[in-house]
Amino acid sequence: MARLRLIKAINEAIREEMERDEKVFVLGEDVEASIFGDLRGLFEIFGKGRVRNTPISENTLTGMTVGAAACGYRPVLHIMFANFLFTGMDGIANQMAKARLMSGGQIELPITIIASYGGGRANAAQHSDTPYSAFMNLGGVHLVVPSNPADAKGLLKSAIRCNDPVLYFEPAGRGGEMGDVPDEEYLTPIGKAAVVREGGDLTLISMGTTMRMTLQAADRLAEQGLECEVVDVRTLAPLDEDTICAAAARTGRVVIVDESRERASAASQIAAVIAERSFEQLKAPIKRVTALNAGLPLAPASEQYLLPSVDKVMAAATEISKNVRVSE
Amino acid sequence: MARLRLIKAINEAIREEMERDEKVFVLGEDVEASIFGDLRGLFEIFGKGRVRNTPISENTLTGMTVGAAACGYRPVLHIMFANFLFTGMDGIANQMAKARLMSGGQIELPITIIASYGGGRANAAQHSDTPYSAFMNLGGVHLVVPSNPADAKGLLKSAIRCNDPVLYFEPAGRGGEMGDVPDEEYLTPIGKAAVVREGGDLTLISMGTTMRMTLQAADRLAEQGLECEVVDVRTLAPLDEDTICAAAARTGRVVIVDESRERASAASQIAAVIAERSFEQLKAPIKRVTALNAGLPLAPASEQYLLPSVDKVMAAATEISKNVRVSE
Amino acid sequence: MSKNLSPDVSECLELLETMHVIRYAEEQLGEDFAAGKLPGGVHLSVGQEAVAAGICAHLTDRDQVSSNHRGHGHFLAKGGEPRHLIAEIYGKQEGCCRGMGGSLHVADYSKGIIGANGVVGAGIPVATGAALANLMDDDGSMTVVFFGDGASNQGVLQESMNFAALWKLPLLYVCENNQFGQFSPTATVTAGVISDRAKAFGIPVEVVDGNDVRAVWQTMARATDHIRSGNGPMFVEADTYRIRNHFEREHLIVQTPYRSQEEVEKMRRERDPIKMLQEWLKAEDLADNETLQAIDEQAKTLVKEAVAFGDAGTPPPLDVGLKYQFAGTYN
Amino acid sequence: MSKNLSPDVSECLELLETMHVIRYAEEQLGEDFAAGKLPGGVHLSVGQEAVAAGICAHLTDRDQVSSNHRGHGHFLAKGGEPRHLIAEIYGKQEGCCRGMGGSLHVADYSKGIIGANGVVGAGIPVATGAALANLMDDDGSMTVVFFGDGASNQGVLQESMNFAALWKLPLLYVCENNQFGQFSPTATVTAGVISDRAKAFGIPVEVVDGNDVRAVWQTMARATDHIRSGNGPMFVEADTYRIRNHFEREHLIVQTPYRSQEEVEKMRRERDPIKMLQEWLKAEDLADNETLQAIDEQAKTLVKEAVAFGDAGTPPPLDVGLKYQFAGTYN
Ligand SMILES: Cc1ncc(C[n+]2csc(CCOP(=O)(O)OP(=O)(O)O)c2C)c(N)n1
Ligand SMILES: Cc1ncc(C[n+]2csc(CCOP(=O)(O)OP(=O)(O)O)c2C)c(N)n1
Ligand SMILES: [Mg+2]
Ligand SMILES: [Mg+2]
Repeated sequence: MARLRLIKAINEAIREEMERDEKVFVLGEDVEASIFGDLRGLFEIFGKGRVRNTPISENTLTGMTVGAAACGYRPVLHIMFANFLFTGMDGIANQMAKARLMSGGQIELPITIIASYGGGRANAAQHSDTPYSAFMNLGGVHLVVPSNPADAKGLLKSAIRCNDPVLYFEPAGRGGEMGDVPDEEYLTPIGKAAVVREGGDLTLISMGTTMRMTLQAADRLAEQGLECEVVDVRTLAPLDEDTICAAAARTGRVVIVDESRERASAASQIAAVIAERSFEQLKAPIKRVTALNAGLPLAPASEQYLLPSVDKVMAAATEISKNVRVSE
Repeated sequence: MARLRLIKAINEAIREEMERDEKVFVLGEDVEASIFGDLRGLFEIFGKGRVRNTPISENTLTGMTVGAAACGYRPVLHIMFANFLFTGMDGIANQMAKARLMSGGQIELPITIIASYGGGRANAAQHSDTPYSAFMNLGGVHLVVPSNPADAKGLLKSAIRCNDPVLYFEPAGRGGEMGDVPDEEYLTPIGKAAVVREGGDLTLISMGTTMRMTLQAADRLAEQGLECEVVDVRTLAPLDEDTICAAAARTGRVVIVDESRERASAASQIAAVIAERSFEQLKAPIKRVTALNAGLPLAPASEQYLLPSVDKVMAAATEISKNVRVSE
Repeated sequence: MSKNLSPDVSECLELLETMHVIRYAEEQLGEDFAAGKLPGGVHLSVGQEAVAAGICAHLTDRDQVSSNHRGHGHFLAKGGEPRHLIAEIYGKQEGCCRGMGGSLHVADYSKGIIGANGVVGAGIPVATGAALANLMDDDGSMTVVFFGDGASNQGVLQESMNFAALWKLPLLYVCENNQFGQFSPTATVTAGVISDRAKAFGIPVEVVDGNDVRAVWQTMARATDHIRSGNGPMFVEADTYRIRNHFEREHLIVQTPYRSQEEVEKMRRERDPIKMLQEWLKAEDLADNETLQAIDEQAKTLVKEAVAFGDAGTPPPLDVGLKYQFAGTYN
Repeated sequence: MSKNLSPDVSECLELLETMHVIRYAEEQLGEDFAAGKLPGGVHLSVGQEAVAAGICAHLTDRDQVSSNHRGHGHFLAKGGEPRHLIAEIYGKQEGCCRGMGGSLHVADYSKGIIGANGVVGAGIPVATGAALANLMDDDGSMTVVFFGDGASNQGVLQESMNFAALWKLPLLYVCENNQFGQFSPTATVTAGVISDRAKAFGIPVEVVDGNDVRAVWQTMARATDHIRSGNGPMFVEADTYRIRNHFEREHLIVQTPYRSQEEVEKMRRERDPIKMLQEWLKAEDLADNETLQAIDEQAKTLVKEAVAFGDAGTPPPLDVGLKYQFAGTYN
């Protein structure tokens, strides 16, 4: 196993898939220079024809992927910041999420969109959204959210091979994080969550940027005698309800940690599924630790105040553990 | 009390607010002709200056409202079908939802966007979405969804007077529905749900287009001896958690009915809130009856298959009632 | 210039038949709508058939056409089967899109018909991507995007033209300027001359009488020549007129007329592209009444058969939405 | 033409001071960034000061300016307080936006500065709405929107120009063509001449040397005259050059240079708008070294005070995001 930075894992995934299938090509603004480093070197290897530097035109870019995919190509669109998905929203919500259905299944739409998301770095409100939740409701796009280099690579390779549109949410500012990445070829399946820690007292469920604080909280809770099972959701659409509900049922106490704003969030979705499918096993209210319902300010402490944190995860976990003890 | 069609109630709300405040103006594509009838006659009364027929340019339209509002006006943008909100998404998600926060509260943004939503009329996937759930997660816009003429009028008047952006979701194809509308001036508050039926066995929660089937289901369930409390949520953001949770707690059995697709839906949000705040009172799994996770086909029966229905509400209600009886 | 500058007689007769088929199919759909037979609505292109026919006459199945909400004519002219169109609009599983899309979304990808579109302007980015595929395929194929004067005000047009000009995409923009966007006369919502917008990008422009199918054909002969030779995009503004209502529900909605009945009648009388071609053929002694009658009958029969096919079709199974939404496969 | 065609000496000296203030403020911010002092990033407009200064010299607080990610210069030239700018970028509650927006979102609505914008092109629709407000106010006020060559490829430009031309909006488009959009040389991503795009809408165009502040001033004199007289929009393409990096983090990102260091040095040496004005004033004997020095010092002092103000500022309370998100009031 190699130790790789997350950004490098992404880079390898794209390179390998471009080598494997000549129909794969990359497009986007400044993909030559690669502002996040995830595309570094691809232009030099694959050239202008397969790494296409584009004008700043998100509406056309998202729609273009539909036309190119319907004609047999496998576009990988790098949109930079996830907020710019909104700038190109029609192509996503009204076109790629619906074109196959509306055609009665005539076409495949092997489209990957890479978007960097998340706050906590004083990028202000237009460069810090965690918008995947809004895209979960579109129905016609898959969403993956890796939290570590191995999944970052494996999920991206799956996304590129998937014959349906996949939005790939890259945790912003975490590109430098290191992790073990298998040397041999592998795919991380779309639609499968992973249990990344076992523990019988409490189930913590998270994804992407908030996995780190979730695992930190689990460590600290263990020191306090609370053993947490931790689930990395990895794919938000389709959602691996079986793994999630089984993990919830095993402990009966659930905290969901999600960097989205609270309302109609991934966390809310997961809570709703558990409240429906694992109700009998629940021993305490389902807690969600999310961003509060507002845009993110520049000022770092004010920004942090709105975001999930280890302390907030700890507080939520402690609260429902107490709660259970009292009633037992 | 007058009996008015829903479309006429909307029309009266706009007319009254335009008469009340000369800063209110209407803009949008074919607002002169008024494709849904909700704006009928306004052009004749208020003229070109205040009823502004525009080119087909949703991206600019949504962004324009921010500029006009920041300069003291109160734009009412009619976007026709709610799917076109996606076409003009940047102005909503990145601008109006954030401009006040980013300015440190310097400005008010009294913007109203009217959008007709919902399926069931063979309009195919691009004209039938129920997309309010995706907008709930934006954090910076209020969302109202009236289900009857009285609320249609009262909520729209509140929306126009509100100094924050409000998306007003008009139930598509229900314009002809009649209802009592008070003769005197009134406002329906933004952020307040309404308990529209009392009953101790089960709580049904819904909004907008699905209220009718929810009430029908309540009638039929009553015939079977199950008395339902019914809540019309009316505002999705901010969500009236107190009223919702109180209603949920009174019966301990909850079915949420929502025309959104299932994933990260309004229904999921409501379920999550109840699972957190009213957990101790719950007697059964929280059921959600929503659209399934796909676009809507043209073929009417196939379309209907994906949508909520009275039968689905009945089935969900019956299931959790059984469930409780068995375990009691 | 490798192409003939004018369609020969047999080409003219083919154009005529195409226009007839479109006309009969759409008039039928108009009747069907009035009779409450259609599940959804329809936007008919009656009066605009020459644009679809003249442009698509130069395309093969390897070329793509991206269309808009008024897309039946483009579908038929590009080789879509009338019976698949009618069955689709009837919401039957025998339709081109298995009853999933309906009028707003007719498509037959096997014939390069990559979809009508319900979002005004949205076919333009899709076409841009298809043209990029053509470019990468490097096989002389090309893409045509049809859109209206109203759609020209969507910013994606500018964005796309920039792409096409920069990358020399084999993409033809065809703006069907039918004088109205819904109920707004074009001049009230559209500044300047639409095709001038292309000039700023260095894209060659032709303005053509869109009701004169031979003129459209000729323009397209030049355009395909230009585009297939690797010279990049072209822009055609076809001046035409929508004879029927914006959509078949219009009479229920519009209270104050936005155009005069006289104007419509005059256009119907004097500028009907089918009549114009018939009269020219007769005036030039290239076809007699009998020939013209036979073509007319042939088209009528084809549409009748299509309607019978549609009528005999079956509604799709209930759960197909979930089935068609995703391919669910990996490469 | 009611305005003088050229700025007089005192106006020139004001322009000079404005440019100095922008330059000193931004150089300071560049140093601050390098020193790790800034919470977020900054895009500096060093080399482009003449555009902001020359344009905004003709505006009052009743006029609006809508800006982009490179907006410090526009903020300062339009009358925003240097100390409010610096405090904002330092993330302090004494900033113009109480530390909520930062560099990408500097705004002072009381002065008609309706916001920098982090979404490329998004200031254009906002400005269109502001210009509509100007039109409805009917008081001779106008709006200016600053955007880059890169932003010109966003479709909202075309959409907005159509609105502005149709409704005769008092709106000035100022495209600062600084030869690059991020790391892409303009010609590689932008077809044709940007300002030609306005011509298709019948919008009058001027192309100006954006480093010659007097030329910009003169152009703006004509533009305000045209616009304030109710003649509708104008489009100015200002040819300029970004001397510093795209943003201050660039050196950590870009591995293959997208422009030569010589080119940058040459521009710095020969086309610095501040030097150009200083030299002209001296050559014309309109100002001596002492005067110029005094203005320079004054600007430097102003910026120093602003920095001290920013340094002395306090971080906003933790929960202000929730507080500022909504007004929570009704009319
Ligand atoms: C994004 C979007 N906005 C608005 C509409 C509603 N709409 C449908 S057709 C139409 C007019 C289109 O005019 P034009 O492009 O000239 O085509 P025509 O109908 O004249 O063929 C409008 C506004 C839509 N379908 N999509
Ligand atoms: C919608 C959107 N897409 C991409 C970006 C990333 N981005 C920031 S600045 C920039 C280049 C803008 O170029 P230009 O308009 O010429 O302005 P300049 O930076 O040269 O002043 C890009 C692509 C963005 N902020 N917003
Ligand atoms: Mg038209
Ligand atoms: Mg630039």
